[in-house]
Amino acid sequence: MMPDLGKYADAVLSSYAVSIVLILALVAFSVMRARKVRAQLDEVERRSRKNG
Amino acid sequence: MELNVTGLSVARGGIPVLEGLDFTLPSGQALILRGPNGVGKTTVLRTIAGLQPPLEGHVGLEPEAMAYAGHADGIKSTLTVRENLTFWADIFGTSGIANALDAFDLAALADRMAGALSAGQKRRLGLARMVVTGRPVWVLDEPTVSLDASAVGLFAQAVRNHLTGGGMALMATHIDLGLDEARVLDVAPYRAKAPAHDDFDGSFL
Amino acid sequence: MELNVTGLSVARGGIPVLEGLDFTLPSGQALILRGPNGVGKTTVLRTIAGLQPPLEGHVGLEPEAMAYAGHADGIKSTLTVRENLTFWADIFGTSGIANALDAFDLAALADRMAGALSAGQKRRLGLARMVVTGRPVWVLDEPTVSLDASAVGLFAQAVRNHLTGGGMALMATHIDLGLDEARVLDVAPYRAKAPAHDDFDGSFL
Amino acid sequence: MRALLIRDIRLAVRAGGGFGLGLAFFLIVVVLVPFGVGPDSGLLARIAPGILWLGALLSCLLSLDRIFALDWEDGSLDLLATAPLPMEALVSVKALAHWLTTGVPLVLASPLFALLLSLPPEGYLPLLVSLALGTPALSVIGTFGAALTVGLKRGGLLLSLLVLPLYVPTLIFGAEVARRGAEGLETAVPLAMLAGITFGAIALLPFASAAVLRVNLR
Amino acid sequence: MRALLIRDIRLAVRAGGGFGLGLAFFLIVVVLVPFGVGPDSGLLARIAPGILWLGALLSCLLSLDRIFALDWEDGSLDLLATAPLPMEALVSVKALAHWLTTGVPLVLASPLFALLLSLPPEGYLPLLVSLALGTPALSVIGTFGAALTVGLKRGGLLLSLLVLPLYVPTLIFGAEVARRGAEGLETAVPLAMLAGITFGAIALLPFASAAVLRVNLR
Amino acid sequence: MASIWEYANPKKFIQTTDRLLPWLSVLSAITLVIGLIWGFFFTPDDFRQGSTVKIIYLHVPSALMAINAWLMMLVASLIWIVRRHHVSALAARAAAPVGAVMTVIALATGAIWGQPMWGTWWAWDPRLTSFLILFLFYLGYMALWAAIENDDTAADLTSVLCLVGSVFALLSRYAVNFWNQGLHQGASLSLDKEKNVADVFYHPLLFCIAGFVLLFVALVFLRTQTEIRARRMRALLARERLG
Ligand code: HEM
Ligand SMILES: Nc1ncnc2c1ncn2[C@@H]1O[C@H](COP(=O)(O)OP(=O)(O)OP(=O)(O)O)[C@@H](O)[C@H]1O
Ligand SMILES: Nc1ncnc2c1ncn2[C@@H]1O[C@H](COP(=O)(O)OP(=O)(O)OP(=O)(O)O)[C@@H](O)[C@H]1O
Ligand SMILES: [Mg+2]
Ligand SMILES: [Mg+2]
Repeated sequence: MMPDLGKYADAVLSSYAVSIVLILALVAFSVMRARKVRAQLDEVERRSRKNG
Repeated sequence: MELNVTGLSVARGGIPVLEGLDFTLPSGQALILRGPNGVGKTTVLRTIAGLQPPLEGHVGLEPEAMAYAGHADGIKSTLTVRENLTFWADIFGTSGIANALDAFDLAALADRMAGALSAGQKRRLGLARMVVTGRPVWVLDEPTVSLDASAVGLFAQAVRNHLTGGGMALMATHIDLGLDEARVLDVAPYRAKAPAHDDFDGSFL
Repeated sequence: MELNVTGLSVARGGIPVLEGLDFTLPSGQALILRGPNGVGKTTVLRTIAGLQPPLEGHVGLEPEAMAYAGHADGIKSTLTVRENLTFWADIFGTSGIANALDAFDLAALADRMAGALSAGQKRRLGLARMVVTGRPVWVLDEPTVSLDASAVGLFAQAVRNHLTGGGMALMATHIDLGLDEARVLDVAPYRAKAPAHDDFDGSFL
Repeated sequence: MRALLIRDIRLAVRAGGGFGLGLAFFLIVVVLVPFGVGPDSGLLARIAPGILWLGALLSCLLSLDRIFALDWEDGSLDLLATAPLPMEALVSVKALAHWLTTGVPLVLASPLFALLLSLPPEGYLPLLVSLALGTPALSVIGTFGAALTVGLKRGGLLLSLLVLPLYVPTLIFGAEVARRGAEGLETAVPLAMLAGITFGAIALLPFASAAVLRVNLR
Repeated sequence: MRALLIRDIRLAVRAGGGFGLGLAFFLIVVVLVPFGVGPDSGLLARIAPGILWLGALLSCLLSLDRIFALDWEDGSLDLLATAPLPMEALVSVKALAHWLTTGVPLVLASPLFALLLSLPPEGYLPLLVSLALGTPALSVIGTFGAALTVGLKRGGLLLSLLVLPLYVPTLIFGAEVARRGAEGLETAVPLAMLAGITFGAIALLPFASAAVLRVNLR
Repeated sequence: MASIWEYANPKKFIQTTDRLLPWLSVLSAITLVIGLIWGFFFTPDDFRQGSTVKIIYLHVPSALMAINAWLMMLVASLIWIVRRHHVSALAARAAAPVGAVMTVIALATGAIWGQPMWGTWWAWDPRLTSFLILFLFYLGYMALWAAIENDDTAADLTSVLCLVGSVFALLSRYAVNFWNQGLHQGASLSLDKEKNVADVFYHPLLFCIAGFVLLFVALVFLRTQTEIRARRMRALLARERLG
């Protein structure tokens, strides 16, 4: 199944690895920050609704 | 000519501090803003002087009519007193710093580096700048800080001369300025209330 | 423990400004220096606090016993009020900033960036630093500048607590500090006379 | 405006000789390079034009934060903003003052430093011309950067981070002129480009700087 | 002392990311060099070690004035002077904070930048070692310079002027190590010298800095 | 159909994007997977470049997105300057890191590609160089956002920087071209001349490009939401101080 990449295997594989890692990292970071901020905002909203 | 402030609301660091301020200051009169620390006097003065935009309401006169002197009074410590004043005189296109010098009797210090002045002497220099601007409206934030009794007297005298010349003076202070004829406005009642909770519009409340 | 100042002469920028100052400040008492602008109060205070050497005479106590607060009060605008105070508490090895905070009721502002304080609030923070130093002698230059009436009250109260704790306070001011029990010393009489012209004793004066 | 110019220059000179320092920094950078890359004079001669341009650029960069920061800290900038002179004039004068106190000395001194890096003789004129033509752009662009970072405490580093990419075209064409000149090649094209950049910057950037400054002052 | 260290680092980070900026400046200097001297990678490879060392040195230099100037302006320094910690400790902590916020990132990032200047592979290790060994010296020496110029408004340029000559030995040996390494030569001797300089500076300079600072504060 | 400026209202924007986001993310994931798997497993080697052509499926899309992200920021900045819609300013802010990462990917894959093809990790080829410069612009832009605490000020300053920066980025592009004639391929996706990439490589490449575009849009939506919420939170906290 794995295609034969010949003598350039490491080049191709490493570039795929690097790119995919970077993309996943970016996505993960964005999602996590989104979650965090959302939670914080809800918290603050509740508080500030409670007291005026 | 008079200064009409109508429905003025001011904000500092994105937070409204004072709301709905109304007053008129006819020429030849002085108005003193009072209020506890942090109520927003400095903010109001900066807004009126055109150094920051008002949140609402408007100020009758253009910034071009105002001369502002705040806590930091734009003195270059590596220039002499005379050089400092002359510079501002040139910038504002007025001529002669002589009367400014003796209005705050700085004549003796005229050739001293401004950096070599005591706190009160610096302050006097900062105030002398007002005279050379030749602007009708003086906006002064705590003008007499670290001035001694006689210097406060000089200041009061300078303001009176300015008023009799048809000028206006708007000041914020916690201590006596020696200007008993001036109207006093306590800004504490105008404290901003928290805005309505749910306007999630562009300005994010 | 008491502070004995004997025959103190101080110079600023190479020029003697005050001569032959003598006074003693027993523990539990406060002394207020008064005098016209530029007479040399700040210079005296800086000398006593050990920030500059005296010209003659000497100061009874080591600089290690003093805590000095001048016009610039060492506040980092990018740190919060709490961070600022905690830092100084750590440096001076005292514990807890709680009482300092409510001595100048800064509790409400504790987590505000110091850069986002009004003039008076900054000043209060600067004074709160005195409390955390835990030093016996407070040396304060114009401490109540731009403080409102109630804040001045807080200050007076804080000083009284410090005195009853056996501390001492040495202050220079032009305005009322609300400390009527404090002794007042007018330094004007000690003005340095222009030195005789014919003494070429190496000091080039 | 003349008042402002004179005062700025005076301040630059008083504050420990604004003139001298930029120069000295330039000198030192030039002196350090051989220590870094080794004494081989053939090599030095090849990199001389580039290094000289870089040195000029850096020592110009180092004085950028003076342009507004001081006036900001002591409140002069607030007062100048309300003073009767348009913001565009203000920033232009500032840029001019900066060029007079930094750029001009650099240009005048460059031949001396070229000597240290054993620049071939035919390279001197192009170097001078390119610097004389390029440094105004550096000052104007730098003023824009300074206006962007005014009020940020010790914005110095951020300032250089923002400004350096903007310096790239100027540097490329300037150094190209100098290098080609040193190799005795045709320099008309890059020279034209350099002139274009400079005059373009002088003509347009002050408006951007003024706008940015207004934002920063409110 | 820990309090001071933490606070300094915190300030560096708060002030618009003290860390990142030094790096960015380094990067930009490295990027600008080819624009100056031309794209020929053979030439670049030859000057790479020197340029990298120069870049590190300059971006370290640019952040020196932060060390004391801010504390001086707002009076903290006066207060620290009367505080119960010896002046020597103070300056050492300051130097350490500066190294942690500037030197360390530079060292870690240098291989990446070496790539841009096509440094030959065998040059990487020597470069890393020499920088890791040399940057502490840069910080300590820089602290001394900062102590000398404290209180001079915008002493920045003067500071670099005083410091750069002091940097020369460090630069020479550091770059020498890197260059020899890149050419596959023996590096033991310059390395030893570099180590000597660094440890000497760390051991002795703080006393000088403290003395100078005391003078400046009264 | 109401005017698109409605979406400049934060609430409306969040509602809409909340509905779109799931679909977008799924779609982009699918296209990406298809494109990459197709490209990686089911394409022949290039006669000249051997198996390294497979890198093109990451390299070109990322390169394109790196440029397009900056263009999008430019447009958003213009909108902010002209119409002062906070959302567009925040969108520009949200897009910057994504664009920066894309640039890094293009640089990294390119560098890795360069090793076998040109025998060097890095050459000062015009296109490579101008990408490096683009990266610097991203850095500066983000640093400026980070350095200013007042949001509106930051928005104004960064948008002006974006405008001026774009001009100088273009200038640098020409300067660099003039400065060094490179070894890099010319653009082959341009429509004017017939393409020089065979269909076998071309079709999966299109998928990958589509995937990257979708991914970019999804990320920008998500991050813009985050920025909006963060800003509202700051506002609320400030409001509590008025109490
Ligand atoms: C760090 C190094 C590199 C960078 C920054 C870079 C950047 C770019 C850019 C900006 C594009 C334009 C995309 C487009 O407009 O279509 C591109 C396309 C391309 N690059 Fe690179 N590149 C690099 C190295 C390489 C290398 C080493 C190779 C292979 C020898 C390569 C092969 C290609 C190919 C085949 C294209 C597609 C050409 C086209 O259809 O436009 N690149 N690269
Ligand atoms: N940069 C800032 N960001 C946020 N809030 C600020 C900022 N600067 C000041 N404030 C707050 O705005 C309020 C008004 O400040 P202002 O300086 O106008 O008060 P003031 O009346 O001048 O006080 P003082 O009498 O002490 O000078 C204060 O509560 C202060 O805490
Ligand atoms: N750096 C300096 N060089 C020379 N003279 C100076 C310097 N700084 C202050 N002076 C002078 O020294 C004298 C004393 O200054 P000092 O600040 O001690 O006065 P002060 O009593 O504190 O005045 P104030 O009440 O205004 O604060 C003043 O006349 C001042 O002009
Ligand atoms: Mg105030
Ligand atoms: Mg004083």
